[in-house]
Amino acid sequence: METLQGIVDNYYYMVAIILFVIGMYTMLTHSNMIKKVIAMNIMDASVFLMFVAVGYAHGSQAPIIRDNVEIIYANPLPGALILTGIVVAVSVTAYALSLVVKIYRYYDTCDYDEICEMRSKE
Amino acid sequence: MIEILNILLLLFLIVCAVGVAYIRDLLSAVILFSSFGLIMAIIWQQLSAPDVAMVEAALGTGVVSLLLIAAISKTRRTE
Amino acid sequence: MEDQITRITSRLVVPFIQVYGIYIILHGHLSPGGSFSGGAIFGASLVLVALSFNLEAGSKQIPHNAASVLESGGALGYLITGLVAIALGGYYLSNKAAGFPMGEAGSLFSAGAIFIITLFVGIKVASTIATLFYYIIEGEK
Amino acid sequence: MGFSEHFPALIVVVLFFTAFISPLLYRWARKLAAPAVIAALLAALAMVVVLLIQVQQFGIYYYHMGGWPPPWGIEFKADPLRLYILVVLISVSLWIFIYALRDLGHELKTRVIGWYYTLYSVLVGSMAGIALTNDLFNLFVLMEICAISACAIISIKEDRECLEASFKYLILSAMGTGCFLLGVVMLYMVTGYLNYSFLYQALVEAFDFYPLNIFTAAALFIVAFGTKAALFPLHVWLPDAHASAPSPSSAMLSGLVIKIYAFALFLMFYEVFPRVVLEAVPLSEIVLWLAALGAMFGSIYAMIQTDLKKMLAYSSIAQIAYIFMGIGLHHSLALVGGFYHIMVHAVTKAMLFMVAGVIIYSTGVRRIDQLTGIGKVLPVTMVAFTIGSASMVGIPGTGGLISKWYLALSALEIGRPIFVLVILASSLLNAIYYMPIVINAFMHQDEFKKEVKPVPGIMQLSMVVGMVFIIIFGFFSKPVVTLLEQAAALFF
Amino acid sequence: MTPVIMYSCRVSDLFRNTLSIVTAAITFILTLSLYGFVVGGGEIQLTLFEVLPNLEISMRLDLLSFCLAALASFVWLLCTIYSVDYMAKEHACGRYYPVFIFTLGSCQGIFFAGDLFSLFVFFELMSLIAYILVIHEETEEALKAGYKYLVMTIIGGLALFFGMIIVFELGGTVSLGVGVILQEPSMLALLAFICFLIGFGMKAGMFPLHVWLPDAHPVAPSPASALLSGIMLKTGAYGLIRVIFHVFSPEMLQSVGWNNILAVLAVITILLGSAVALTQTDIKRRLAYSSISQLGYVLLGLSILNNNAITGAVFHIFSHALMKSILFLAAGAIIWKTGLRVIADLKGIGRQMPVTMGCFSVAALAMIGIPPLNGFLSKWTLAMGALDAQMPLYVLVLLVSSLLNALYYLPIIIPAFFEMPGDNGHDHHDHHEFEFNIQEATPRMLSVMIILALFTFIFGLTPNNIAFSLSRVTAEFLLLGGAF
Repeated sequence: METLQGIVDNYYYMVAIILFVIGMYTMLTHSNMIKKVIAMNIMDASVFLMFVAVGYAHGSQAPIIRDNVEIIYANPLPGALILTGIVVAVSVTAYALSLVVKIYRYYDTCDYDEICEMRSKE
Repeated sequence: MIEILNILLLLFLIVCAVGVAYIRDLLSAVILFSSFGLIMAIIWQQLSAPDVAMVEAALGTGVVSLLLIAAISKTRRTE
Repeated sequence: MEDQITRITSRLVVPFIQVYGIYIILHGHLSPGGSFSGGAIFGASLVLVALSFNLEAGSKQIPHNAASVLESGGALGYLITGLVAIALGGYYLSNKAAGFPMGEAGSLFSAGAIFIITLFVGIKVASTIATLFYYIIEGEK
Repeated sequence: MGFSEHFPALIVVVLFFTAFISPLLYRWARKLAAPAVIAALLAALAMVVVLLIQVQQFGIYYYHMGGWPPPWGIEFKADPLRLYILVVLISVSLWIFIYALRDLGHELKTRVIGWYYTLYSVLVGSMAGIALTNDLFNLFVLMEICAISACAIISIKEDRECLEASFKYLILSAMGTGCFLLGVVMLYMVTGYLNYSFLYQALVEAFDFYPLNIFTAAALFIVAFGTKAALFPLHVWLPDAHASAPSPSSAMLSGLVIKIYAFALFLMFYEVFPRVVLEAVPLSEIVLWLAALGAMFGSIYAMIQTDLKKMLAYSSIAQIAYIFMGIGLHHSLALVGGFYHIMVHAVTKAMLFMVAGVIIYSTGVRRIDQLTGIGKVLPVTMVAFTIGSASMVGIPGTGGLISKWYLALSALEIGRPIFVLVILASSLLNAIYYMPIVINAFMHQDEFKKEVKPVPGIMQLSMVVGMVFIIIFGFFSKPVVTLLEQAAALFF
Repeated sequence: MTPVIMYSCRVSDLFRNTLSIVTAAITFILTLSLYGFVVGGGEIQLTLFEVLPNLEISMRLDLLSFCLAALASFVWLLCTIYSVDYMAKEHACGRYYPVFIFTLGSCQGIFFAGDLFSLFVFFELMSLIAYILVIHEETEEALKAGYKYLVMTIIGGLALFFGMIIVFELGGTVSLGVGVILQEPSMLALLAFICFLIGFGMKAGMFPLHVWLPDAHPVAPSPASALLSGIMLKTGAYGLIRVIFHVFSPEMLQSVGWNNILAVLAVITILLGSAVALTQTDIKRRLAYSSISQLGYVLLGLSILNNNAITGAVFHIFSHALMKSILFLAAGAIIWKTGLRVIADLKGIGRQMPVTMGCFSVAALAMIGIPPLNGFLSKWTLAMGALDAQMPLYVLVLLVSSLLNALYYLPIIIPAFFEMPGDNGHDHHDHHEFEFNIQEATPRMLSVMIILALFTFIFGLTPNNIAFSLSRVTAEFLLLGGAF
């Protein structure tokens, strides 16, 4: 019962972990490269979700300076970090996609297994 | 009330992620993924991280989907 | 993609998107947003032009050479701003301590070096996104 | 300390600066681009040396980015061990770069060479950052930069193998960084810090309340860094990536990049996780056994390769395992051995890849069985190969012996002679696959059949430098070892 | 210091022949010049530099080092002289001579090593350099043998390394001659002992590790085989002596009975080497197997660990070096002149090459242990040692082995002198060649063999000759724990 309560209390974390697992599973098992790239993004997003959830205090507000200084702010640090993280993830994605396009030009396929087969035949 | 919304959004996230994993049409997968990103942005807004939400909406959803679509247009649409 | 409606719409919308992007870049330290999102929006507007007209028009709007120069320039500007802070006697990238002029909290020019830095990063992000898009769509570079 | 107080940041900044300026230079003043990179590397090296001297005088030094104190700001830390890594990193990359100047023109299209300079400087800069940083998130960002630039210097060659290999590398390293970031979040969740020093203290308390989180984080770190540094079962990306890349890139990747991740794992184990955590679960044991397996299997795989560069790549897996062993043995002598091996292997493997590069440049041969009699036409190259392989095997008089000596000594010190056996068996296997190449190159009746292009002077010079250093490491290791012993003493 | 100079004598250029002879001669003279000093009981410990803390390259000079270094440089000098003619036919002399001298340098380095680490370094250096000598001919066969040799060498080197690390770990130092390093028997110490046994035993051709030897020795050029058999095998024995007396102590070894391991292996080595030698048809292979069995004597002497036995062992190092050098050089001369390697073809060759075969017979007789020759003296002393240790079984082993020696040497000598070539008429071409083309080897080669043969006589005839007394003193010196 306690475990269940723990799960309910931390549902953000649980969802993040589930997403992480889905992302990783897709990334490692699917042979299509574009699928792999999308899955990579899902995986990253799930970690970011978890990170932001860590910084969130119940009922807190966005950390923007207003006249009223009494309110609880959410921890701004994870937000700032996630920003960087997203940018990094996007750049990795962009690079991966450019690789995919180039690979397609050489092999005429986006499927990793097919490429491996072609290479082993050589 | 807001809790329930959050939980619904989270469930929707999971559905999107699973959908991405199982759909064989890549373009649909990309669209699902961008809706995944948008929901994520809403969740972050809910978690009082508006600037993250904004970046996610612009970069994570907009640019990544754009690039993905561009890549798909250059390659093959189905898996 | 040679469609009249999209052309006219994008011709109408693009300036607003660009202004909005610049706004977000400049107000990054006051309201949610900042150089990354603003730069992405700006870059997206360029991509939109390219998509709705054709690639040549897009290339005219932001030539490849200029894009790559801007990319390097944006990053360099960021690094140099950081170095200026050292020259002024602070730590690397330090802001107030290095004596950058700070304005009223809440006004546009209130953040010293942050302002300059976001500007540079915005340029960098916008040009990078455009370059990446061309890179993937054109293939040959 | 004056101006030099900014050096930790400047080391990284100067490299990134060069990175972004070199495409511009390449566009407008092509002749200046390469000298600019060399100058930046030299400047960075000078700064590291100055810092090292100062750190030895005044003790460990922290640098706060933007003047923000930790735990909020990014903190760079300058301690002897990190600076030692930096010295190795920057000097070896300078050396490889000088070699690359000639080799690149042969392997790459002229158009992309400017970008190669950029990527090269970014790679070195991010590695320097990984070594210096004292902040987990900063580490994450730098790791991603490092991963992208490392992939890019493989894929810049634009042939099929390179592209495919770098995609594999990219996906696996994305998985690695994903795991790493998840681990970071776990730690942040229970402590609220990202700074190593703060984490170290906070984890002692947090360990009582959230042991599970911390274990998970540690396990994720092992997976993450294990993937990036090619720890045995996670090494699948390495052979393709290292073998297909242009030779200077292979030298860089095998020589330095994987070491940096091993070093990062070391920092996790010694600066982030307190001893109570490591003693509660046998994490070091896991690393140790994986390393032992890697040392054996890497060598065994290397034996069955027919491609020279592939063989060298598999040999890297075996050699990196020694470094992991140095981390996992958890003893000061083992650290000395492991870190000495970082230096020795960086130089040796870089030189061996240079040799492979020269052979490909000059004759176009990649297959091991076609190298028969090559020693007579490329004497300097093959002598370099001989010395390099001697160091891999651990023949006395080369650097390889010293690191093995320390590793074996510490394995005995903690009463586990089995690892000495592993080291020795792995050395034997090394001998079995390196020696035949040397023998066939020099001592075979058959003449070398292929046409041979003359080797440029600068390439030969680089190889000679490598040889000299390997011998120096073998005989005059005392200053380095003393430095390492001091540095290792900080952790025990 | 002398050893340093020796070590640095590595030269190769146009005058290489002269130069290498001169170098070898200088080495020999310099070594001899230390004689007075050493006999006076002097010892020198000299640290060149520290490689690691407590781990240095150092030099040490004492009686044992002197004996072996003098022997080595002497044989080397003669072999170099011999090579000048022998190698005239061969290719790649530019490689051969420097390597030859370099091997001498590292060999001297082994004998003068002041601690286990430098011993190990020089040992590895010598083994690896000698590899080039082994495969000098570059034939397929040579390469194969060389590969085997190399792998075994590396295994041995790693075992030594392991042993050394254990010693360093347990004792904190690897210096030789500072007294006994390992006092207490323990599991690890046993492991170290076995490792040293493997490492040095491999070099000395001890029984289970001898497999490389019969392949490697025959394929090398003859002067090189002479050195491989004559001197380099001895470095293994030398290493074992050092380990037994300086790292462990004889008392300790005897008390826990580890020396029995060595003894058993030595006995097997002796018998097996002799027995297998019988079955060989190639002359150099037969000699190589004979080397294995002879080294067994030395190891046996070491395992008995009393005064007479050690004296015998050390003296056998001397005598075997001389005898085996002669044998290989003579065999080399025959091959050089005739190209014949198979023993059955050598009938009647004693008539064409009387001096060569004369020397060969002297050495072979010495091997068998015919009384006036030095082989007898060493065997006699060994037997005395065995009897002192109440081990008549070993005497039996020695006798059996001598018998076997006789069985495989006499069939070479007797037909060579007393049968006509081609008696069984199996090849007329041979006959032809024998009649017209065979002459005596060149004077230089002959003189070398004669000098060695003379020494064999001298050492055998005068029981109180210099080598024997040196061995005697050395044995006492060692048993006293390295201090007078």
